[in-house]
Amino acid sequence: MCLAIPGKLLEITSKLDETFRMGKVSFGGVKKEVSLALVPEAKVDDYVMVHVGAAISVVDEEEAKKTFEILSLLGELEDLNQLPDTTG
Amino acid sequence: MCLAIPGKLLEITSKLDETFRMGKVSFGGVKKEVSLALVPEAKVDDYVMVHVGAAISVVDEEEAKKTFEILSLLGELEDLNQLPDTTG
Amino acid sequence: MSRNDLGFDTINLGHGSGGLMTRDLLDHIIFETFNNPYLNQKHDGSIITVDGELAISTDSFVVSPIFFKGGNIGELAVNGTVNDVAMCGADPKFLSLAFVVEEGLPMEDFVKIVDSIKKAADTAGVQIITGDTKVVERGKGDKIFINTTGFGKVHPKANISSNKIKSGDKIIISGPVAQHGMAIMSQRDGLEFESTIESDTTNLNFLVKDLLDVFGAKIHLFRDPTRGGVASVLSELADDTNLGIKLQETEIPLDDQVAAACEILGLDPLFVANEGIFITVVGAEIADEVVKLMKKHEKSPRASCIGEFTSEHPKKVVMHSVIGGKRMVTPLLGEQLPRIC
Amino acid sequence: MSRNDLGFDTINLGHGSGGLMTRDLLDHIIFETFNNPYLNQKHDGSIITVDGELAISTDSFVVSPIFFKGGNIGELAVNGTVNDVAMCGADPKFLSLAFVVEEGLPMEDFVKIVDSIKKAADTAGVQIITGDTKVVERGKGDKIFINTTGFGKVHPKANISSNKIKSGDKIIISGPVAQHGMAIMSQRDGLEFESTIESDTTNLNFLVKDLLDVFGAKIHLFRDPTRGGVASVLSELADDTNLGIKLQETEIPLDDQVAAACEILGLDPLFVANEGIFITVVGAEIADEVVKLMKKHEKSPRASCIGEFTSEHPKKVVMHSVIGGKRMVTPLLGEQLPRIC
Amino acid sequence: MKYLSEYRNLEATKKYLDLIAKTATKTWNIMEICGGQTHGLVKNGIINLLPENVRMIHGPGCPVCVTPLNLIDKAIELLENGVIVCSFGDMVRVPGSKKSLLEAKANGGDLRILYSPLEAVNIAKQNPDKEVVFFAVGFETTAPANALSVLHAKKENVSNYSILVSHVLVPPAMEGILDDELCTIDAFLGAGHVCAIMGTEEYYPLVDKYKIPIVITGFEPLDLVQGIYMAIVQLEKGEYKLENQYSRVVKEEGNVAAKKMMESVFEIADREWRGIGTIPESGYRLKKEFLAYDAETKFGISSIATPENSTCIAGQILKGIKKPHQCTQFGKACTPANPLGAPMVSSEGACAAYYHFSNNLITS
Amino acid sequence: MKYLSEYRNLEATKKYLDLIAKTATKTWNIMEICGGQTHGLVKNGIINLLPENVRMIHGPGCPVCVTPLNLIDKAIELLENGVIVCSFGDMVRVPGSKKSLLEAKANGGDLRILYSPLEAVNIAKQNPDKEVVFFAVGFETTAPANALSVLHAKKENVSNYSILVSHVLVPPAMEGILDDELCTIDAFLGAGHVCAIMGTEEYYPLVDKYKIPIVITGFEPLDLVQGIYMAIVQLEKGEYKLENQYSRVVKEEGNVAAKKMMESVFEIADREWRGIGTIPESGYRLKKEFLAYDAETKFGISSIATPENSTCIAGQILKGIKKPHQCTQFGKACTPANPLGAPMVSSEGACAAYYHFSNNLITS
Ligand code: SF4
Ligand code: SF4
Ligand SMILES: [Mg+2]
Ligand SMILES: [Mg+2]
Ligand SMILES: [Mg+2]
Ligand SMILES: [Mg+2]
Ligand SMILES: [Mg+2]
Ligand SMILES: [Mg+2]
Ligand SMILES: [Mg+2]
Ligand SMILES: [Mg+2]
Ligand SMILES: [Mg+2]
Ligand SMILES: [Mg+2]
Repeated sequence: MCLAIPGKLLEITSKLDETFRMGKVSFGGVKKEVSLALVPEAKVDDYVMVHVGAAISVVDEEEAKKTFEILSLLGELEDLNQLPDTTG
Repeated sequence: MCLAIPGKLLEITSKLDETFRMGKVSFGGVKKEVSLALVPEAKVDDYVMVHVGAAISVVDEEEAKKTFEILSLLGELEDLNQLPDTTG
Repeated sequence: MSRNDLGFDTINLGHGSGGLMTRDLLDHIIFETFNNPYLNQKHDGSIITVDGELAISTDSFVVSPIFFKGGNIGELAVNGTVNDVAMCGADPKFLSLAFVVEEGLPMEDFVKIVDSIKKAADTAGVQIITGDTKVVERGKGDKIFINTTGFGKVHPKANISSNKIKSGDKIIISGPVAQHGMAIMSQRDGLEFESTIESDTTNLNFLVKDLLDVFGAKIHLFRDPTRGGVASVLSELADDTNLGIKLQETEIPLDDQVAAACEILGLDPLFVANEGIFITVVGAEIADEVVKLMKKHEKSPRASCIGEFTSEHPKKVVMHSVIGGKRMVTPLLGEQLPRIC
Repeated sequence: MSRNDLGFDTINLGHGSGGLMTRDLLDHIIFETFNNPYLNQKHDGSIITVDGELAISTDSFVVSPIFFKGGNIGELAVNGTVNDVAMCGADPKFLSLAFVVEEGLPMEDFVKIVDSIKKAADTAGVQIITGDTKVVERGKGDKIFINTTGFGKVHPKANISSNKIKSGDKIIISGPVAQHGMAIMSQRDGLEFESTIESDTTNLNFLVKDLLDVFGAKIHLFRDPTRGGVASVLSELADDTNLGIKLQETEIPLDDQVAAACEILGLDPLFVANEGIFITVVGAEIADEVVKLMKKHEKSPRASCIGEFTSEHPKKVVMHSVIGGKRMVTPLLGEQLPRIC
Repeated sequence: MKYLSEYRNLEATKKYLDLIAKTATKTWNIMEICGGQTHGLVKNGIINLLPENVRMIHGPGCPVCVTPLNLIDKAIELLENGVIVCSFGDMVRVPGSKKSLLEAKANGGDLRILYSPLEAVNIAKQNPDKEVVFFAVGFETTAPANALSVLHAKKENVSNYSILVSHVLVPPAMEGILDDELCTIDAFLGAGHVCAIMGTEEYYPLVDKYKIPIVITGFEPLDLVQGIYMAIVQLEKGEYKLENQYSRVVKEEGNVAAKKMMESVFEIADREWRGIGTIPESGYRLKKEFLAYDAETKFGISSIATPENSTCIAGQILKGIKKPHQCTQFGKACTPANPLGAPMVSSEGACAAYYHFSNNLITS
Repeated sequence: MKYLSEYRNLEATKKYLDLIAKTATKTWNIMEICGGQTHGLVKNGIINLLPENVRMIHGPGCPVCVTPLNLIDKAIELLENGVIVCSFGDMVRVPGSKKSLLEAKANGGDLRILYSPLEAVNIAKQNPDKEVVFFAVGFETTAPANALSVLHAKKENVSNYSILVSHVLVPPAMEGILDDELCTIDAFLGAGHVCAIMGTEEYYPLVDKYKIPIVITGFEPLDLVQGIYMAIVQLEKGEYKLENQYSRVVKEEGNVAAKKMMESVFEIADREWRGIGTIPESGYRLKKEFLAYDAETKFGISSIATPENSTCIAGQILKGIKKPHQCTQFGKACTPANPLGAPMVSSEGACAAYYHFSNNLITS
């Protein structure tokens, strides 16, 4: 449940200590300051899922392709090869 | 100095003790609650001079006539005998 | 759903959102009350058919308290603009109506105000033809503000302009001054007093029409001395005409209780706001007849000629006092504040 | 005394008193800025000459913040009413202008807003002909509220009415949705975000005139989806016409950043307020031409036919989604609130 | 937007819908747990693109819907006593027993609608002479951010900040639903963002105990149809496994840092679910060490009790036993403008989602 | 209204004016002490009804005018620090060194304009979490009511109430004026309402020391012309006596109860008069026992100092040495809308009274 949206981590904006990091995340150009306290592994250029002002997960690029790979495997994606959007 | 207006004391509205009396005063029909703390002698039907919410003096009816009496004495008031207004 | 049963005791932000709650409020309160073919278009605006000169006037009403002795902000908003249109020598027929409501206004109060608007509009013979309702957050408004903009055809005989005023013209006032302002003041925190003073808010358009019917272009000006009072309006006129004004203090109608309340608070009644009276400037030759007609009219039994224009002291308003002295009358400076010390 | 040197850094109650301070403010800021023969009458109202059908619309503007990305409350107040008059199929020419100012507003901000009003009015070809300025106590307003009431002659070829809408009529939108609302939202306490989103506030009257010149009565309706957004306006139309509406989600123009901001806050762009766009309903036979003309016009390069009226599901708006599904579009209920959980 | 737009692709979605239609031979009832998934299904019109025999049942995963009435009354009580109450937007329109937070605001309460609980701590810092309470609703997804706000306040010595906790947990609710004898659910779409925090671990016991397929699923149309397809493949094969459709976001171990933070602040407790009743060990409360940040303790309001509307069948809706349009009040006495029960409030609530988006109504 | 309207009688006033004209054979400069009298003279146009050789000089008796600039700055300082400042209406427009109370209010200060100091105590009771300060200006007339407010607060244990005291006394000011070598004043109209409190006693020493007639006078036109007449009769006879024109209100002993109350709260102190400077023993301050009610002590603001505008000749105006129109700033840089000095602020201030009412300007 709960709305979480993927955005690209542009920069680490403050780092009080290892826990309380903040970062600027771009959602298709719209930028918000979010807490990185829950994603210590997140680094600049990662895509993070943001929920109520906190990043809760780093998006795994490899895994992201699987939805489309399954269709390919099933022979359903012949006309969709260029699908995954990389425009950010 | 300081604006003070004569009004008729209609009733004593509260009397916490001998000092902190309040009364309702009518100024030509406009009524205000005023402190009577400074005029312990004031009684209902008296005219009091009210300044910033407190009666500061009881108007002396006899003395009030003197302004006109002087004119009479000086022979200046022949046509003014009915002057003093008693309409309240 | 009835007009008093929208499911909410108070107005909240949703009623101004432009969505379903707004529509409910409009359908069940506004449209139901004012029900007329113009408003029923329910469009972004209304269309009226006109031919000739149209007078237009706008005012926002921000009075506090919204319910006061002798009226409420709703009827004030109708009468104020009806009168401003009338002051142009016109016959007000249409009003636009725009609310800015502070969330938390009891629905009951809103309905009461809407009903007053309807009644005042009917009395003045005007129709509400288009409107708007906005809701602002608590603490960002003051219960309710109302803007009305009024329209009416200029009376065919009217020729109203301060340019027409000349030395010798008489100044007539339609009724006692300072009533509305002192009615409001009587309920003002820290200054309140008991009295029978009531706001004189009323529509003056029929009286204006009657005067124009009879006297036409010999009436040079109408002006309602609302905010700033009689003093401010006359100062402006002296300034604009480059003429002087002589006033006779004894001729200025003033209710006894209003006078007394002004004494208590140290206010000059000439600076106090009015609602239900106007000043008219007329050629000297018709002044007596104008006063006579007005005294017979229900809206102006205490009409009085209070002074005249003069070339003697251009741009100055001079009051001839009760005891025969003279003083300058200046416009109100800032807000009218009680003088106590 | 120059317009920036009235001796006060901020507006205070005296500026609304109706006295000298009010007159100073009007003379040195309002009259000096808008300087035109109507306003210069300095009377309670203005007189215009009209012949025929006149469209009238009123709106109060209460936007916060008063200066926002892409505009301010002043130009909004002009464009909003200019557009509402245009939506009636009319050519807006005159505006009344009424301020309710909260004391403490920096004089500089007031002047800035007045200047924006002037600029927006000039751009739209309208004149400010009468006005009003009230000042309310601190905490009884929100910096400044502006009411404008607009007037204009109905276009000779216009025949705008929801009665004319029939099944098959096409719905065309003049530009991308939700820009204004999201520009405001981006500055809202607790919800703010960084973006290049700007309010799209602009005057649409010349575009409307061009459309009427070419297509006349084949244009059945104009409506600007301001508060309540596209969803509310279309729901009302479905309700009023007793027809259904089919919408194509893929055809609804939407800026990428606006879309992203809506995703973050969980808002539906169809519910978000717009300012600089309108919806027009036209006969199917001219829809392509209308879109073509609009795409060439500077105000509507992203015009798009987003749907049509249908007899299939009366009173219901049905969205055909990106992935080929269908859903009902209902009007906004109360205030548009971010959905997070 | 990357990772959003490609999952809204018409062609790919259609392929999965075709696969579903080809694969599903029997009638299958699939419950999506999460209100966000419900929203995605109805907003995109997916429900009516599914074959007749594949039926989606809306689960209890809308925090707005399951937050008990008494907590709303408590928040209103605080608001009316001068406390600055901060809340997510969707909570503020929910009617309490007498009024909603939005109506209490209209009457003068200082209510702030926020995007993030962290913002509430800032408001507390800026208003040192006021008490500030964050209305901390939500499932496992939201709990870490709310925990973070408490840790933040503690770190910065913000003593006028507290939270009104109404955190609930998904697995106990799923168990409750499955334990109901009227339960007809064949498979679950697991709640993607809950699992982003909690990982997959807790779901294996459920799969095993109830022999039911669970597919952890995302929120975009393509996620949803893929998740449904994966569930149907299992069902048709007679399998019951935990699968992870949303692997780009959900890792097996979940978010270790978030869990640690959450567990340092909260402990498991019994919780009342609106429309369902109290479920043992189904939520969080603040640990003893953090009771200074517990609004109920701080303001002594834990005793406020409020009965639910008796005609509302929200409990059966939330358990998937009935559909909203089977409620006699639906669309009549109960509408989004005047909701009788919680599922009519949020657009993710099952009743409101049906009311707003369903084309069941289009032809009615 | 009884005791008002009869003293506004045209015929009687004319008689006294005739008597004055007949009686005055030389040029006499008469100072009315009180701003209320100034107001009455100009409002009724009396000044220009007097013969050429009877000249009224406006005294320092306008509390708004003599309250030093630094006290206004202090009141503004309080307002800007969240204190509820209560004041009479006429004080709020007086410009301090940077702004007026009214402008400070426009910037967010909680300023209340009251009719009575007693109301301020009620405001303090209603706002227990705020500090409430009454700006206690005025002469002997107003001091008892202000004292009463303090006694009231004490009796009712209202600890968040205090007063910013700026009380000045008339006799020391009269002495100051008479001591100035440029002084041309031949007689005084004594301030009626001050004497209603203080009685006549304090004026005998002045009469004797300076051999100057003093006629305690009221405020209505008839009072004023009678007072002037009485002064002229003395002057023409070469007498100097204390007379009481206003005997309907002023008793010889004054108001004993008021004096007692005032003396229990206040004690005599040196005071700065705006435009004049510090006059020894010319005002009141709170007694030690009441320092808890002293705003300057309570808020530590006694050190705020503010210089006056150097081009303003208010001192000479207040002493009657110059008339307002003899000031180079009058009506030019200095107007009621933009006053440079205090006498231009209140309509009772000598400069403002001239600006507003005088028909000196009518023909200019
Ligand atoms: S429709 Fe309303 S009453 Fe019925 S279950 Fe849903 S919320 Fe409850
Ligand atoms: S006119 Fe102004 S500057 Fe001159 S003395 Fe009077 S107050 Fe001072
Ligand atoms: Mg007007
Ligand atoms: Mg009435
Ligand atoms: Mg008006
Ligand atoms: Mg509108
Ligand atoms: Mg007017
Ligand atoms: Mg409009
Ligand atoms: Mg712009
Ligand atoms: Mg509009
Ligand atoms: Mg006006
Ligand atoms: Mg519109």
